[in-house]
Amino acid sequence: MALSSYDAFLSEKRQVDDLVKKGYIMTASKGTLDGDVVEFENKMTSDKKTIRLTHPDSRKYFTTLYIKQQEQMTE
Amino acid sequence: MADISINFAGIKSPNPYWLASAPPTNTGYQVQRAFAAGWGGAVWKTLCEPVLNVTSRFGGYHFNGQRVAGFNNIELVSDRPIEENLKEIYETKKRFPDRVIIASLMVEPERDKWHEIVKRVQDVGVDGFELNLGCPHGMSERGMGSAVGQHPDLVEKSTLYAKEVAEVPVITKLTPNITDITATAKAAQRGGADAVSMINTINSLIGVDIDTWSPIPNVNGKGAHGGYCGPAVKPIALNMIGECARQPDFHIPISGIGGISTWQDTVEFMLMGAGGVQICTAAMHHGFSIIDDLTEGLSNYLDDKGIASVSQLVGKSVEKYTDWSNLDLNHRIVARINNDICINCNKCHIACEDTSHQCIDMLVDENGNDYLKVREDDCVGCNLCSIVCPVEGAIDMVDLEPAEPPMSWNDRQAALQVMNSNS
Amino acid sequence: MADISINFAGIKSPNPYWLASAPPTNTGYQVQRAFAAGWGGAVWKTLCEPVLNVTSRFGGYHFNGQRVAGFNNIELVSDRPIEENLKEIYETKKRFPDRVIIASLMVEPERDKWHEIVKRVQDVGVDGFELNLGCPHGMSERGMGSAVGQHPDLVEKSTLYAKEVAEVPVITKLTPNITDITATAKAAQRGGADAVSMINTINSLIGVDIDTWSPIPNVNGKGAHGGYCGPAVKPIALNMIGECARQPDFHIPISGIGGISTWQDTVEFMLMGAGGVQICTAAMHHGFSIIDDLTEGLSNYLDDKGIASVSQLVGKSVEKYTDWSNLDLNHRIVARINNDICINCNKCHIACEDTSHQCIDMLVDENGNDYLKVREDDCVGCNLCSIVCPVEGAIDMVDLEPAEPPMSWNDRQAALQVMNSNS
Amino acid sequence: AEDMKKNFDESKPSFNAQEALDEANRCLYCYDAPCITACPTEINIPGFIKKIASGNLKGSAKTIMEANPIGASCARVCPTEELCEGACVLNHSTKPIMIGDLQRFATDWSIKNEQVLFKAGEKNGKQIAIVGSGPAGLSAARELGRLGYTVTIFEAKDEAGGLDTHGIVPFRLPKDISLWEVEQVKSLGVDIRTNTEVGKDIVAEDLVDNYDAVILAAGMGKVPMLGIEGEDLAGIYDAIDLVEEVKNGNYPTEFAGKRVAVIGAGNTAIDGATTAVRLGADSVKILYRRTEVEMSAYKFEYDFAKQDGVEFRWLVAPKRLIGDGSGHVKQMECVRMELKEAESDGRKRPIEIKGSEFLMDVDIVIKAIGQTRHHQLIEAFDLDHQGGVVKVDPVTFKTTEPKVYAAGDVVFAKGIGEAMAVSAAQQGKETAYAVHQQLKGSKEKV
Amino acid sequence: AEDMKKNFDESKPSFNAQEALDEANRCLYCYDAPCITACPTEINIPGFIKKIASGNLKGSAKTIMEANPIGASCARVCPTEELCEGACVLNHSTKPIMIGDLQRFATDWSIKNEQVLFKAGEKNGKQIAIVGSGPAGLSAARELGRLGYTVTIFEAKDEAGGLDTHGIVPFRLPKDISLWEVEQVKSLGVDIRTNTEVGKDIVAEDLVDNYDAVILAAGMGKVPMLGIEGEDLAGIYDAIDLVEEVKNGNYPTEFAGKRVAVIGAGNTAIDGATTAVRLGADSVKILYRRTEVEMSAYKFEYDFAKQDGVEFRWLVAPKRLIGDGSGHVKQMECVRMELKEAESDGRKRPIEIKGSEFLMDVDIVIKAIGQTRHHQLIEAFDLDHQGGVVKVDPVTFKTTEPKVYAAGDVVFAKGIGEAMAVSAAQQGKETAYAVHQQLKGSKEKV
Ligand SMILES: Cc1cc2nc3c(=O)[nH]c(=O)nc-3n(C[C@H](O)[C@H](O)[C@H](O)COP(=O)(O)OP(=O)(O)OC[C@H]3O[C@@H](n4cnc5c(N)ncnc54)[C@H](O)[C@@H]3O)c2cc1C
Ligand SMILES: Cc1cc2nc3c(=O)[nH]c(=O)nc-3n(C[C@H](O)[C@H](O)[C@H](O)COP(=O)(O)OP(=O)(O)OC[C@H]3O[C@@H](n4cnc5c(N)ncnc54)[C@H](O)[C@@H]3O)c2cc1C
Ligand SMILES: Cc1cc2nc3c(=O)[nH]c(=O)nc-3n(C[C@H](O)[C@H](O)[C@H](O)COP(=O)(O)O)c2cc1C
Ligand SMILES: Cc1cc2nc3c(=O)[nH]c(=O)nc-3n(C[C@H](O)[C@H](O)[C@H](O)COP(=O)(O)O)c2cc1C
Ligand code: SF4
Ligand code: SF4
Ligand code: SF4
Ligand code: SF4
Ligand code: SF4
Ligand code: SF4
Ligand code: SF4
Ligand code: SF4
Repeated sequence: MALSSYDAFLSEKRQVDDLVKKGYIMTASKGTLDGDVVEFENKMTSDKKTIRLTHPDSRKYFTTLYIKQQEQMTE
Repeated sequence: MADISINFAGIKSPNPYWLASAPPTNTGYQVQRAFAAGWGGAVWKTLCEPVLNVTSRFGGYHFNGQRVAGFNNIELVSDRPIEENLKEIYETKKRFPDRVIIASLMVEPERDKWHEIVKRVQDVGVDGFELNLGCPHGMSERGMGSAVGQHPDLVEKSTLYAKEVAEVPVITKLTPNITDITATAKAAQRGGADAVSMINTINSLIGVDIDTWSPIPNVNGKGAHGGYCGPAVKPIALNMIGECARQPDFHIPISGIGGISTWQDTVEFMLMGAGGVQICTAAMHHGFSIIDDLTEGLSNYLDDKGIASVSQLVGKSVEKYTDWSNLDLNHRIVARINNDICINCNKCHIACEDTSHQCIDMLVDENGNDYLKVREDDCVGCNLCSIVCPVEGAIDMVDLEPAEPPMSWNDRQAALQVMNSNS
Repeated sequence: MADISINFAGIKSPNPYWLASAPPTNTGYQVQRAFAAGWGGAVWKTLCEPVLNVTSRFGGYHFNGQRVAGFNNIELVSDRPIEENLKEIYETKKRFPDRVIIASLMVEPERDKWHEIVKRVQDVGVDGFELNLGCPHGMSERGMGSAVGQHPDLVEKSTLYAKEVAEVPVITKLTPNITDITATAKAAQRGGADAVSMINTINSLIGVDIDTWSPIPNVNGKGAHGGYCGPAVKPIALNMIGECARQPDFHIPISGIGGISTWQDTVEFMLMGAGGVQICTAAMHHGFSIIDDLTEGLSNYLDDKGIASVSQLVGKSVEKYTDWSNLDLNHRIVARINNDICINCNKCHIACEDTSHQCIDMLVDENGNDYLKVREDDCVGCNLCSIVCPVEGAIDMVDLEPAEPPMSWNDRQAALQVMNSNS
Repeated sequence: AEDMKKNFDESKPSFNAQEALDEANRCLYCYDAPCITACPTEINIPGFIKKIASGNLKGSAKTIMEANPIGASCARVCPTEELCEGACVLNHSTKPIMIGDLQRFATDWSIKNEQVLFKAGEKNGKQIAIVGSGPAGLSAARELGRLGYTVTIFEAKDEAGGLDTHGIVPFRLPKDISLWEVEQVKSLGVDIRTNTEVGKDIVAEDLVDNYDAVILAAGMGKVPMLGIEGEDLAGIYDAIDLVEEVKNGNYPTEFAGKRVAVIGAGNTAIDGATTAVRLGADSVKILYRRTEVEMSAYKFEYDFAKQDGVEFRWLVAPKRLIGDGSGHVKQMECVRMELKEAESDGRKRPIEIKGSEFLMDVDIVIKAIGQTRHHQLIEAFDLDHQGGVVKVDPVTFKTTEPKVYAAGDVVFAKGIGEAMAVSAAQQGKETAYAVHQQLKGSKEKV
Repeated sequence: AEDMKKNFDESKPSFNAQEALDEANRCLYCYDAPCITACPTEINIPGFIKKIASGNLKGSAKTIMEANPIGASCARVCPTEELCEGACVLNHSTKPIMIGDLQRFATDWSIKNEQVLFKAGEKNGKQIAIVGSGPAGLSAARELGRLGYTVTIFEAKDEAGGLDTHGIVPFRLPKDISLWEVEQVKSLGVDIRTNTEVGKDIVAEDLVDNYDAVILAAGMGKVPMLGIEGEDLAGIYDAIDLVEEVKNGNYPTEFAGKRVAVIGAGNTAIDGATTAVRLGADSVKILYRRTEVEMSAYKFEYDFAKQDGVEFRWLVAPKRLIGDGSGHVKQMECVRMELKEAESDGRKRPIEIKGSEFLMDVDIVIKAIGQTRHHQLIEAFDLDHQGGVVKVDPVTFKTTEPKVYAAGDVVFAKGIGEAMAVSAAQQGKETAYAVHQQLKGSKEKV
């Protein structure tokens, strides 16, 4: 039986959630042959982090999250 | 009882069923038999400078013992002189004044040729014209049929020429053997067509005889590509109709053709934008009597749904037909197996295991009975298991409560653009 | 026992059966299962910048109770990062060195993009490349897939870019959603392709749910056109292959794809010019184990015919495939009913009466038994009766002794021209 | 008793949706289909089957019921091997379409979905009386109702439907099926006066005087007497009465563990014998004075009985019934027969073999040697008849009395196989058309 | 006699091409199909059916015969309802695939087209002796032949095939089918020495001494004695002998018009009874001391016998056979039985009801109460056994003697239903693999 790919998604999602919880926001992303490379920046600390998201669901997830953040900001 | 009559581009028909221009409408004898059986209309076998046909013309495509899933032909347009045809059209119309007769026409894309034939035919009193710009074989070598239909400019011109003299509605019949059918549909509209009809037949070769190594059908051992029609082409036709119907700048009615063999097909075509339908292969397979269930089934369906008139179906699903990039990426469905109904053939398991996402487990319960279960977290909702499942109702594809708000590819691209332009 | 191995454009495969690039070749796990079952090769699910897919992806087209006569999908190419795929390709090739792995690739038609991906992939050791220029939905919006494949110049360019760096054979996969596939086939040849493969899927909409009025499949109620494949598309694919194979200026091998589900289909495709075949839907329907009958049936067929190697089939019927205007107008066949075998269903009668040439009479013999008889003088040899006849052998289509020497439309035109120029 | 009731549940399972679809898809949809011709009511069989395949079940049921007002019952009781299915062209290539089962599937759908399939025609003011609400009477009434006639049926029993309701064993034809058909006819405004025996509760003359036409559709009567000694002993049953009992849910307890002999070898004998098996009899023998070849039960009935363990004794006739001390049958004297040259009806004549008498131990005897005729009723209408078989014009079903028609078993002559519900229904329809032909004409004259 | 021969023609018609195709197209081609698991030889059923559908008939037959060296016989004699067809998933939605009929279609094709399906393996120099050429012996030989062994079968009868050739009624399994299977095995170079009874024509020890392994596949023996008075009267038949007679084309004439009683209610009893019917008996009764529930005949056999008109008498046992003046049986004294608490094998014990004796007139009695065991032969090989059932390791089929294996009916223990050809075949195969496992190892050691 092939690996359960859901776990892979969860771990990538956790990375994104962790960063967001710590106050990072997404600043850029780039599609590559190996997935989406997403840049985060902590506006407080100016710390930058780059992660690569490979699972399709996490690649959906980060943009959904970004859209939600945008909407919150415009509210 | 629901009203199943239609008014298609101004042409009134007691029901939405017309025989397509093809062998069933070759003669007055046949069309009159069809009308007696209950068909609403007939598009006469294409009139043209009469052609010559080969013998051995058709090929059938059978699927797992069920005959005529598809059908192909290397027949051309009418091989009978126009005069005879006109006489019979006249007689038929006289005998069945409430039924629709459309004359299908084909000539080279030249103004006087179109003028001549249109004028001559409308004198006998037809309810409309259909311009055959789609015949995929034999005629194209002569600069007609699809040799015209594959060029938007020629489609536009031909339509225009016909319209210049036609006093009854003109329907331009489109060929599916084209990269983008909306281009020719719009060309027809530009040419002034009152409607379009689609699809004509698709280039095909039904098979090769594995003993003689000759194409099927063959003439003295040799074959040529023919036109494919019948149930197998329905999904192709349905898409072309939907694509045209959903063009914001396309407004004329569509006569739906291609693989229709049941009242259910009819409902689907009309929902996807057809104002009426035409049928050829189903009638050739079983004869004209199929009209009985076609009309009654449609009528019972409308009654069941409480819909007063069949016209109310037209185009109702068009707004649901869109570009892939507008579909919601966050929508989630998963497969769920009803173990009560499941007969444990394990087809879903092996389909998912070999060819999808390996998430249907074959398990044994505490009583030692086999059962199957979908690991929903890993299920991508592809539908494969439910398609291969032989038992109605054994697998449901279930909408999950959306975890996230809808986001289409277009939404996502827009958001990413914002994100990247901010940086 | 016959040799069923092939050498396709320099790629050696133990049998002519490759899995087409599609869900069955999505992962190493799957391809290894397929190889263990006996498949000769696999074209890996198209590698690309990984995409996102929607859930609810496939639709099945069932015909009279027989499932999956046709199949459609709104899935895109691989949604898995290339790195993972390459790792699995490497492992799979290591485990099954005698089997073929072809990497299917898709990028925008730009030189560096092609160079980057080709180089990166060939490092893991693949036997060849297939350029996916045909995916009919989702990718075209992004300037890939059929947005490339429908333009001969882009097909040529993409092929060229890939060839510039490829050290293994390059197969250009063509889309059938095009007016004339020979144009793109030749473009691929010009670009240096070692072979072409055809067909990819055909634009389609499998159906509309007549209760919810949503397209099938749908994502949150909305649908988009998908790609049609499975048995129903076989006649379309077979024609496209035949048309390309018979082009005098087209010389590279063709990998046949589209609706193949039996060894008999395989024989037909190879006779019509395919050097090997690819299969997707049949495997998705029944799993990888179908390879057993595919190979054994082919081998028994060759033994039966006394043919030593499957390669000897390739293209044997191509010379019999021609233009309609070369067919012999003087050839005559007629239907003949074997009353011993006939079960008197009268389907041939009604088909001929309603929709052909009214020449099958229903008669009663001296003992009061019903029988049917063709009036051969009136029979045009259309084949319809034999196609609708439910009983094998009840109707023979019989060649008549030709009354006149062969004359094709072209012969006739030439003769007429002489006649008229003489006057 | 609950258990006993189960024994009498319909024995053949109905098609499920998948089976129906599979079978419907097998049909070739023949043109001028021989199955249609073989059906006495000429149901458009390919038509109704195609509608099952297309999912138009209402249309399917309507196609059936239009041609055959008792189509739901017929789906269960027709000897289909001899009729529609026997004529199916697929007999010559694979196996015939299970037309009866498909017919049952479509009509069951319409029963379950409470569909009313037909509407009464606009009233034309004419009054018709029908005697008997069996297949013939109901069918005539249905057609006349649709044509605008005001129809009154007089029915002696307390429930309508004739033998479909009372006479055919419930494990082949449950009562509610027949009663649904009665309801369909009633929904056209037909007035069915049950518990009204013509000749007793109302005189024949009144009908002839007060109605524009009278249709006699009274069927046949009980099982006749055997005419042998001891026939009045306890333990002797009339097969038709016995079936009527069990159809009404009354299950005689005295069969359990007993040896039962059934006299006769037609439909009724089979029904009687298989009922006895279901009532718990230990052994059931059918005694027939001719052989397997001459018996009028159908092959499917014969097979069914054999599967039930019913035993057959050929060339045996009862001569005498012998009672025990308390007046209950305990033995039957039988005699062996041999077949001699053919009778007028073409069947060989059974002759006693002198001296071959023997005794058979029996606890119960079921008589099933045919049905009597309604001589009295027929004579009350003053109709010519031949041994109780009313004489009619074969096309118009007119009797020798001007306003009186007759259809169904009341005109069924012996020696031509078994009477069938489907034929009675067809005759009922044809009689209705004949009446209409006559009265429509008369109206024009007015 | 020609007419009589016709009576013994195969009773079930074979599928024609259309039927086979239709049925093959109905198969779902299940994954991990339960039908496969239910077949003792684990034929790849969806595999062979798919090959019928695709027109690869040779491949289909090969798939069958590969798993089951007597696949053509099994297609006819397997109790499919209990095995493959009983497990078909379509039992839960429509009706099971007729696997046996399809198997017959494919194997018949290969018989007709004179296909040789398998090739002998390269000779490995080892010699194997097999005693008995029935399903078990043939199957073992076929597999060993393919593995490269030199195989000699010793067969007491003059034709090989065991009960498939001699013991199963010709109207279910014609002899030539079994003989074709024998030919298939011979074509691998297997030497079958017919008319050679081990223990008589050749001694057991010789085999053990001269071969690398010996497989005992001698089946069971005749029907045992009833052990009651009068058993030596004329008119008493051993069912197995009777069947062997008719399989050889000899049709005893004395059955015509007679009353026949068959003792027992297993396979053999049914075969004996239906043979008697075909020989023209007037009435055939099967007498069994238990009831319908306990009888070991399969449902399809029971149904088949009932359709043939065979009558069943439950809870009856024979006590004495009574002759007429000339030494021919004319009556049988029977006694009624009742069932008491279960025996060790789980079946209820039948007990005589004192004083319930009664006489039954009979002209012929067929004994069919099981089969005796080859005690002598088994002891000649010095094997442990339990009442004639050779003790073997359930996996390796090794007996208690080092080089001797046993398979088939010779190891079949009572009380577990009926012995089946298909199980014997499977055991034969497994024994071959076990022998190979053993000898291949020994070679490595050398
Ligand atoms: C036991 C049995 C089994 C049968 N099985 C089958 C079968 O399997 N298949 C099949 O096709 N046919 C079968 N038949 C035959 C079939 O039932 C008859 O042919 C059919 O019912 C005849 O219809 P009918 O309308 O003529 O008469 P009936 O059904 O007999 O109806 C006559 C009606 O008239 C009423 N009536 C009689 N006298 C009067 C009166 N004086 N006043 C008012 N009402 C009166 C009766 O109460 C009855 O309701 C069977 C018959 C019997 C007896
Ligand atoms: C009447 C009857 C009907 C049956 N019907 C069915 C059925 O419908 N379906 C089913 O699956 N099974 C049926 N069976 C059972 C089936 O036939 C057996 O299970 C099967 O044949 C056993 O195979 P075998 O190879 O073990 O033995 P057998 O088939 O009995 O073969 C043993 C062989 O060994 C030979 N032999 C015996 N002793 C010696 C010796 N000393 N030297 C040399 N050769 C010897 C015999 O002559 C015989 O040829 C039936 C059996 C009987 C008796
Ligand atoms: C034998 C044959 C001949 C046909 N000839 C014509 C024709 O003369 N003119 C035309 O417009 N279409 C022609 N058609 C196409 C049909 O009108 C129709 O478009 C096509 O068959 C698809 O419908 P179907 O799937 O219901 O058959 C022909 C089709 C067939 C099968
Ligand atoms: C679900 C699905 C996904 C597919 N994805 C791809 C793909 O990624 N790349 C590609 O070249 N073809 C793709 N195809 C097309 C197949 O490779 C093949 O060309 C087509 O299915 C026709 O073959 P068939 O009739 O045997 O299925 C896909 C087909 C299906 C059904
Ligand atoms: S929907 Fe697709 S992924 Fe989900 S269980 Fe079914 S086959 Fe597997
Ligand atoms: S495919 Fe359907 S019936 Fe078969 S195991 Fe899966 S859920 Fe059950
Ligand atoms: S071949 Fe065509 S024209 Fe000739 S009999 Fe058949 S259907 Fe009629
Ligand atoms: S279609 Fe075939 S079987 Fe039917 S009547 Fe014609 S020849 Fe006979
Ligand atoms: S009514 Fe009877 S004979 Fe007629 S189709 Fe129905 S079952 Fe057949
Ligand atoms: S004869 Fe058979 S196949 Fe033909 S229409 Fe009637 S039921 Fe269908
Ligand atoms: S050998 Fe017997 S059990 Fe096995 S598949 Fe064949 S018929 Fe069924
Ligand atoms: S279980 Fe039935 S349907 Fe499934 S493979 Fe076996 S025979 Fe075919």
